Amino acid sequence: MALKHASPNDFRSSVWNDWCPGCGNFGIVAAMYQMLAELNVDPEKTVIVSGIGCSGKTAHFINAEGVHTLHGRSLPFAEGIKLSNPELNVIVNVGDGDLLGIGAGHFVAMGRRNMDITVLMHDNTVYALTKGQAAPTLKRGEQTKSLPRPNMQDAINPIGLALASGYTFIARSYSSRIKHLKEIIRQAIEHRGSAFVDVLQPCVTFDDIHTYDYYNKRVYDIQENGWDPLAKNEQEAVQKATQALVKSYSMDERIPIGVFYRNISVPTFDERLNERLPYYIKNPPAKQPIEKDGNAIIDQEIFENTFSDFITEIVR
Amino acid sequence: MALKHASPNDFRSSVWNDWCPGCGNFGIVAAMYQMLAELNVDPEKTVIVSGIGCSGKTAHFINAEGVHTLHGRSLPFAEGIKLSNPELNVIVNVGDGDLLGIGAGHFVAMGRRNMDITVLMHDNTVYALTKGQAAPTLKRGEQTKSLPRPNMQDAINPIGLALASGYTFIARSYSSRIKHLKEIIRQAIEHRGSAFVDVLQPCVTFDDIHTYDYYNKRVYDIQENGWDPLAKNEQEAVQKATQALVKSYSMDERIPIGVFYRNISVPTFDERLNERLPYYIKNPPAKQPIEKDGNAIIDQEIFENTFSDFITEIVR
Amino acid sequence: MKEIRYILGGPQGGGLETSSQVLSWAFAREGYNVMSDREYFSNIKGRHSYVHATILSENDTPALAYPVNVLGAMDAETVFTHSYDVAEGGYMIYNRDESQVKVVSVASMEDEYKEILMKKFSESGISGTIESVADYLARERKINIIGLSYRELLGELQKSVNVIAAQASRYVSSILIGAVAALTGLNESSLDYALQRRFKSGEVYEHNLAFSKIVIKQVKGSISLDKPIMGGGKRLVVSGNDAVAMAKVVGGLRFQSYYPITPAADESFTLEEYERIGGGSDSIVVFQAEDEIGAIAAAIGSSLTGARSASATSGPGFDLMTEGLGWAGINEVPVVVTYYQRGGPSTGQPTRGGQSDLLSAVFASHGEYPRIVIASGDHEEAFWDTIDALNFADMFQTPVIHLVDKFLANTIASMPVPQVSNAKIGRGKLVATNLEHYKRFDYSSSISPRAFLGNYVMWYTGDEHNETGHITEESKNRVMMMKKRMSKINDIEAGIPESRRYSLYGEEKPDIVLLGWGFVKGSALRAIRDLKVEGIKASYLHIRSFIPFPKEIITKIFREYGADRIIDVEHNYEGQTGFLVAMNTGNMVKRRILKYTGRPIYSNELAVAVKRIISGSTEEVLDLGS
Amino acid sequence: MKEIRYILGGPQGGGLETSSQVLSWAFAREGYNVMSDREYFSNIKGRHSYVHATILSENDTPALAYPVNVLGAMDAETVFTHSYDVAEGGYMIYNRDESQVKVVSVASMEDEYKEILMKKFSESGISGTIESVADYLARERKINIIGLSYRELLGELQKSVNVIAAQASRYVSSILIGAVAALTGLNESSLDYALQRRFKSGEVYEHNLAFSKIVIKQVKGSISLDKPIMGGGKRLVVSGNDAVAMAKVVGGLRFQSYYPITPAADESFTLEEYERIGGGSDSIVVFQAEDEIGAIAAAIGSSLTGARSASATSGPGFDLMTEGLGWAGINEVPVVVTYYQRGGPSTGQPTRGGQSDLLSAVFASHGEYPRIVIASGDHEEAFWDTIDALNFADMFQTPVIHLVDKFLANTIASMPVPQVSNAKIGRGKLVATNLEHYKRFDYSSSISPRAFLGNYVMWYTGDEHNETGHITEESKNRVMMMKKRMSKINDIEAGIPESRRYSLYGEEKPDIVLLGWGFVKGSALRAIRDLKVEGIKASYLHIRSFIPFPKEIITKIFREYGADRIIDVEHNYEGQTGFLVAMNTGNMVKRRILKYTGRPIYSNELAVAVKRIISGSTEEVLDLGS
Ligand SMILES: Cc1ncc(C[n+]2csc(CCOP(=O)(O)OP(=O)(O)O)c2C)c(N)n1
Ligand SMILES: Cc1ncc(C[n+]2csc(CCOP(=O)(O)OP(=O)(O)O)c2C)c(N)n1
Ligand code: SF4
Ligand code: SF4
Ligand SMILES: [Mg+2]
Ligand SMILES: [Mg+2]
Repeated sequence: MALKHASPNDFRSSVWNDWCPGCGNFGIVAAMYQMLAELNVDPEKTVIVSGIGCSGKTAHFINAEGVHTLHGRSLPFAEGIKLSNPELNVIVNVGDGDLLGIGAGHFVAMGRRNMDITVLMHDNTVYALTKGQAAPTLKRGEQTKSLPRPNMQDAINPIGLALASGYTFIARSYSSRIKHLKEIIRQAIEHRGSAFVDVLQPCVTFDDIHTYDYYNKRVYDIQENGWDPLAKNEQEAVQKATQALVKSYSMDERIPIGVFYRNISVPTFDERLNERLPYYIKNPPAKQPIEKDGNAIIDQEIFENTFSDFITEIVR
Repeated sequence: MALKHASPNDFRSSVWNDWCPGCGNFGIVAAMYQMLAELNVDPEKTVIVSGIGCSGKTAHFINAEGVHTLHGRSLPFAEGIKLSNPELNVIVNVGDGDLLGIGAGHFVAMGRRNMDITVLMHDNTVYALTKGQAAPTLKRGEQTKSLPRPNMQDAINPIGLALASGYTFIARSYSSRIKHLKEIIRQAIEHRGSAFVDVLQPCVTFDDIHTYDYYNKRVYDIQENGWDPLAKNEQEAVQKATQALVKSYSMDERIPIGVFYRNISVPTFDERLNERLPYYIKNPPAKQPIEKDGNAIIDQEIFENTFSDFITEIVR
Repeated sequence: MKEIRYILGGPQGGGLETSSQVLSWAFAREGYNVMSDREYFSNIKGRHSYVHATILSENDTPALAYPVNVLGAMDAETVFTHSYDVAEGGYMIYNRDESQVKVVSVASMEDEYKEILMKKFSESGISGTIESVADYLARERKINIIGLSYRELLGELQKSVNVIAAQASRYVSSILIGAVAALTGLNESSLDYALQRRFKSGEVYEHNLAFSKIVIKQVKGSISLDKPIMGGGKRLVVSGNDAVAMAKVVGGLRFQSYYPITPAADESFTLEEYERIGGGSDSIVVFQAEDEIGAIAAAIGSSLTGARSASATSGPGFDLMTEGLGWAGINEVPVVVTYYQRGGPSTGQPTRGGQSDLLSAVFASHGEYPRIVIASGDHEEAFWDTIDALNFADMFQTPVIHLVDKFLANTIASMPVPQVSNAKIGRGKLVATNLEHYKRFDYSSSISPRAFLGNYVMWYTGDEHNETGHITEESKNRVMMMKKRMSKINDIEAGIPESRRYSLYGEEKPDIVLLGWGFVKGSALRAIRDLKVEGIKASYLHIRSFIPFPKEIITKIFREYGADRIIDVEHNYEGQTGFLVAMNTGNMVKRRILKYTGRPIYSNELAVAVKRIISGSTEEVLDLGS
Repeated sequence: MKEIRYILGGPQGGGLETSSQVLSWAFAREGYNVMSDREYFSNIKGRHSYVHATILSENDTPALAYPVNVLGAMDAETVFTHSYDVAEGGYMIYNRDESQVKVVSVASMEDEYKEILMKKFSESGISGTIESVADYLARERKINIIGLSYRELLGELQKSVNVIAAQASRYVSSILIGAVAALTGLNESSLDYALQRRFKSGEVYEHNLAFSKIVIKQVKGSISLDKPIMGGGKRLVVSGNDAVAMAKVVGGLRFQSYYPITPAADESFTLEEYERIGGGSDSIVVFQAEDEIGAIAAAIGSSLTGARSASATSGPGFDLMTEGLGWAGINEVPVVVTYYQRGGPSTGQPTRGGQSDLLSAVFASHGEYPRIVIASGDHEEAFWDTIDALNFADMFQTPVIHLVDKFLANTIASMPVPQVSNAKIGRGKLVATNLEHYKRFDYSSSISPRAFLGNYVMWYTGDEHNETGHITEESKNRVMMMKKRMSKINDIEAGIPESRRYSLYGEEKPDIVLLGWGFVKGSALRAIRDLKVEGIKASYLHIRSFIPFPKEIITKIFREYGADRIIDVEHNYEGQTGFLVAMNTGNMVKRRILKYTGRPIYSNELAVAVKRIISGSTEEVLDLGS
């Protein structure tokens, strides 16, 4: 049940946080504590799903359901949870290597479904927990601290990829603008559909390029600049998407944060399912009784009616 | 060695082609036979890599090196081949389910590398060889022949995804416009960098929506309409990419084919490697002798010099 | 005759499957036991495919065997391919319009097979045309050749029901229905019933009915098939895929994820068709994932919410699931994977059968975690094993792998209608409500009380963890948690009795014991009966569970009979069961009968091989069937 | 003393690894044999990590054991954690500024361990401050306590070399270098050498040197370590990761693909560092793939072009490679996977060691194909096994899995400089040039002559295929191709002699035989020597290859000594080797010593456990070490 007047501290778990001092992840989890408290969510109805990486530990630091999955697989785990119990509020905290490296296939697939799940990507340009290799968000030619040579692969544009994949809420924030981040997280959670937030997160141990300084100098809020990301129909969607894409490319000198794109014209996956299975949202898989006194709830009559196409009566 | 005055028939293998009569794949392989002959390529220096699906059989129907890989994995196989022997001309024939479903992660990754590989996607909107399930190219709500219900997932926009992933040559063609397709394949092969061609390919057995009729009525050539896809620098790249994206969205009433995007300002992966390993292109892994009379080519002196950082002389 | 067997062949995609279904229905309705195997290439249209069926008048499971009594050929390739498959006195129906077609000119036939056939033909003095084959069969093998002009038959159909030629040609496969019906004297009403069942009412049904009558008139000859023993009641006629799907519905499955793969995918389609359970407000979510990695992850995620969850796949997909299975193992998540084995390794023989995935299933994923691996031998077992699998998963809170195979999946068989009151559902140890502090991995017993996401705050992680599910690397906790988790192996040993792990058939004091599992069952049972007639006393030990393993019985038979009288019979190269026998009991299997062509073991070749083994051979490799 | 052991501990990321390297170098230069294990959490900064080293004056492989002679603590957590690890008469160096810190207040310590410690402390009458621990150790266990004020030491450093406070604090870990040097009387020149080696010349080197002198002056006490036996010559000082990387360079590797994973990734980084071979025009392409599926696929693709190709990974990554391995198997592609085992299942204990992936490696991927699985027990074996792996892959044209583990990977050891003239390179059967028609899968022998992409037109497919590599589903071809391919198992049996598959150490007529593999080796060798002193005659059978398996020797020892005198020693829960022993020889292992805490088996606990087994226990589970 929801805590009355929850405070951010209520969402702090008892686990000692072993991120490096100064790590950008602290800002992310702080924003989450605050937002969960403000939204006054039920800890039992909120599932934090995470992948493997420094970011993956987030699930343990939050006092809500926590599912710390496999490297690259947080999204399909989250989807399974959401599909069988759509009542749950599912939030994914995931590393950039995890989501856009090994997990890129799942990232693309979830966009196609518009599942009502919030994905917060901890964008630190490195594979931090394995000691600083280049993540797919690191630009070609950049050489962060533990790389023996400059990075050889081009960076993914996460906003661009999310647009191409069909996410209906796409935003960027920055771990040390906690208020901004918190608001973005709120919007992402409140948005019905697949929401993706690229959270710039300095890794103070392995990334000596994208430091707090680096970001502090560069980030600016596109909403403050007047960008309205909302698309209410298919036509607007194309128009907003392409403009959002143009915005997302400018990453060198000034880095835009804020909501890039929000499309409310696409049905969510549970709505799609509910069309097919009319009781789905009210009576999802997790809530259906499947036995009565140890017996199957399907009795002989239901069985034979249901599968009548397979049954024949012997007639001589 | 290259055949003198090769004819398309020289590239036809002796294997009986067991695609369904009328299948769009026939047009694709015909265009390939023609183009390989026109380019007069060496069959031994040309590697056809394919995935698993009806499309995957292509490798066996062509008289050149053929590597019929695993479902979803044609790209990393192709990349391994290209990396160790960059002299080889590597062409990937791959299904839409294979490339953008199970293989989407690899698709995204290769774009980031701009490896000099040509990817021809057989876009038939279905998982054909497993009997017609929805592929990631099938639109939501469409119900092709063997679907019990309308498709629940949104289609990927392949052009958009290729743009977001960093492909530097992006085109679409249509299997029954063999001349157009052939020219697009030529350009894709001749392009230095990752080239992606979305080939519309009617599956006459499982797709009763996207028929020849359907496409014949809708396709039009964007080059004929004056679209210049060429980007010569980074700025042009953003501009061309966003315009190409706008074009790629119009798929319902009229379907654009042609070259959407070509960016010649991004170094290929072999160029990037060659910067780091100055003899790489001339002397790639596949061409280096590794033994002399059964001994390692590294002798004691080279060994001790190379690894001097690990060696100590005992001093008492 | 107590049973008849037939082969119907034609190009893939040419309607053969439908014809075979119709015949199966018709015979089942008469009270026969039916078993109809489907063999086909990894191809959508044009390659040779065939059904191989046994119709049994007795109340027993029919076995697949050669030779057959009837060969019905849609095309020339079928005639060539199966020339040597018909029994003396049997029948061959073919298209006499193709009499002059030559084997060399059949483009769709694989070169390897063409060579073999041409060699055989030349040895038999067959010139290579259809006519020459027919002549040879009539002359040398006393086979009744029924050459019909398919063109003329279709012409008649056109006239009688007023369809255009292009449409009429779609009915070629229906000729085989008529032919088999005519030869076996199938009741007209049963045929009518079966056609209706397949096509409902409407044009296609009517055309087929009309056509079968046309054909029946043309087919001279008859095979005296005994009247069936079963006198009434209801029967289920299902493929293995369907049997499993039905059982999942009964067993309370509420979430199935899958990625298309032959021969597993049909199960998910059937589930999709019946997703609205009994038409009420309950339903199963059938989820097409982006790959098998996503499929297993989604099934596990779903299971955490309390919904019974499963996936179905085959070798390549299963490989991709191994990492996910390990996560389910360490997190004690009930999840079922129905594993449809096909010919391996790698893509292998995607539409052929095999049993070569046993060891990879038993040892899947790095590290150690408890798991259950059971296997089904026929449709009825598959039905009940599916329900068991779901129950075991919940009871022991661990992954269950249910091994079936392509043979079973694609074979249509008749079986009793399951008494669903026998279907018990046990959800295992669930947490009592209203706990103050819930610990998912409570040490108090090896199986901790389970709660579902949505009810209590809890944590899961693939890392080693403490009772609450948080990561800890501390040594003592590691030992305790490993012991708690791994000691479920003991619970499984205790909870699934030895008697549930095998079935023993045949002679009480046998000279020979066949050891087998899965689809070997049907042929083994038939072979031991046939061997008995020849004075050889054999029994068949059918393994139904690999984890837990039937250690006691196997130890006993090795002790009682000695390794020399035990023959491992499997559809693989290495005799994988032997490895598990050694591992579990220390006994080394010494004699083997193996088949790995992707075709099922036929009872006749099995019986012959057993005799060879009795005469001293240690290993027999079977290769019957095209 | 012939050997000393020390533990140096501190927060992860605090410079401990560097200090340990410096000491290893210094001792190695003096001619000591060094073995230095590193234990750390899956964490970047702040969790407790420590090195555990043995310095041996004799010319033998040092083993890891408890108790230690010196405990050097950077922080309070180290003192608490290792309070019970020091031998009587040993030394503990700690920061006396932290005397009043209490165990309860150490936030980074896991709750599980804190509880255990607090219980122990209260039993020992320790109040829980650092001071109380020090007092107890001095009083009850005769340990020499050296409390230094790290603040003052750093202050002195600041004064002497003129660094600011923030910088000076980075040198805390260097205090431990000075302390160990002082106690062991390490030559100043060796220390200087080692510091230079690590830091080159420059400020950090100078500061360290200056600091060590400051510390040495303050540390009173000494341990009399014997002079080393080795008098001169060159030594290699390497981690297991580095030894494998070097061997890959020597062995002709030209392509390595990887995806970052602990503890495999360091091997790839070393390769990257040495990618330009000997600085000439040859080079290795080290490719960071998008995942392990891509890594194995790329390595296979590369191998098809003729480049020797490998990948390196750990459990989770290996799971993802299984499907690719099957493709390599059916296509007879030489490819090597160096498999760094860590604690499983699932993510498990990512930075801890284990040997629980044996069975999943041996049976990886569905279906059947030949493979080779070898395992290394120490750095020297790892070096030569790597070269063997590359050769075996080429010789038998099949995947080779080379099992190592986290213990080996992260342990720094001294070893002889390899004589690379002993490194033979065999590329196996290659095709003669200028063939008219090349058939990749020529039936003429089980190992068909191999050509590379780029030279002849050929086809590969994961489907079953004919000699030219085209798909065929024909039965006879299937049997022939399976037989050709699988009979490489016989070639492997013949080509890798029994003697290559194991090493046997210790007594000729033992009372007890230990059976082990991998990192068990060092402790087993030491334990059998220690047991000898106590009058127990033991030998150690070290398995170096699982496929092919050392059947003969194992059959022999079971016959000669009987199962009751054979003890399986492994870093896993089930005693997985026992399964393979049964499978290969029919013998059942009855006694086991197992450890699965993620920490290595120490020779002292092993010896004790052996004695317990001799006294009748059947299974001992070890748990020494934090
Ligand atoms: C299948 C698999 N491959 C590799 C790993 C090793 N691994 C652990 S964390 C990590 C990188 C994490 O990087 P990222 O996702 O960016 O998260 P961060 O640590 O930066 O938050 C990797 C590769 C793994 N756990 N599983
Ligand atoms: C890992 C794995 N999963 C599933 C399959 C089964 N499979 C074979 S073909 C195919 C679909 C092919 O669809 P697509 O890639 O679109 O190719 P098409 O047949 O349409 O040309 C699938 C899913 C497989 N071979 N491997
Ligand atoms: S390594 Fe980087 S991302 Fe990880 S905890 Fe430290 S600062 Fe944060
Ligand atoms: S199923 Fe479709 S894609 Fe496959 S061969 Fe037939 S028409 Fe072509
Ligand atoms: Mg990261
Ligand atoms: Mg397709």
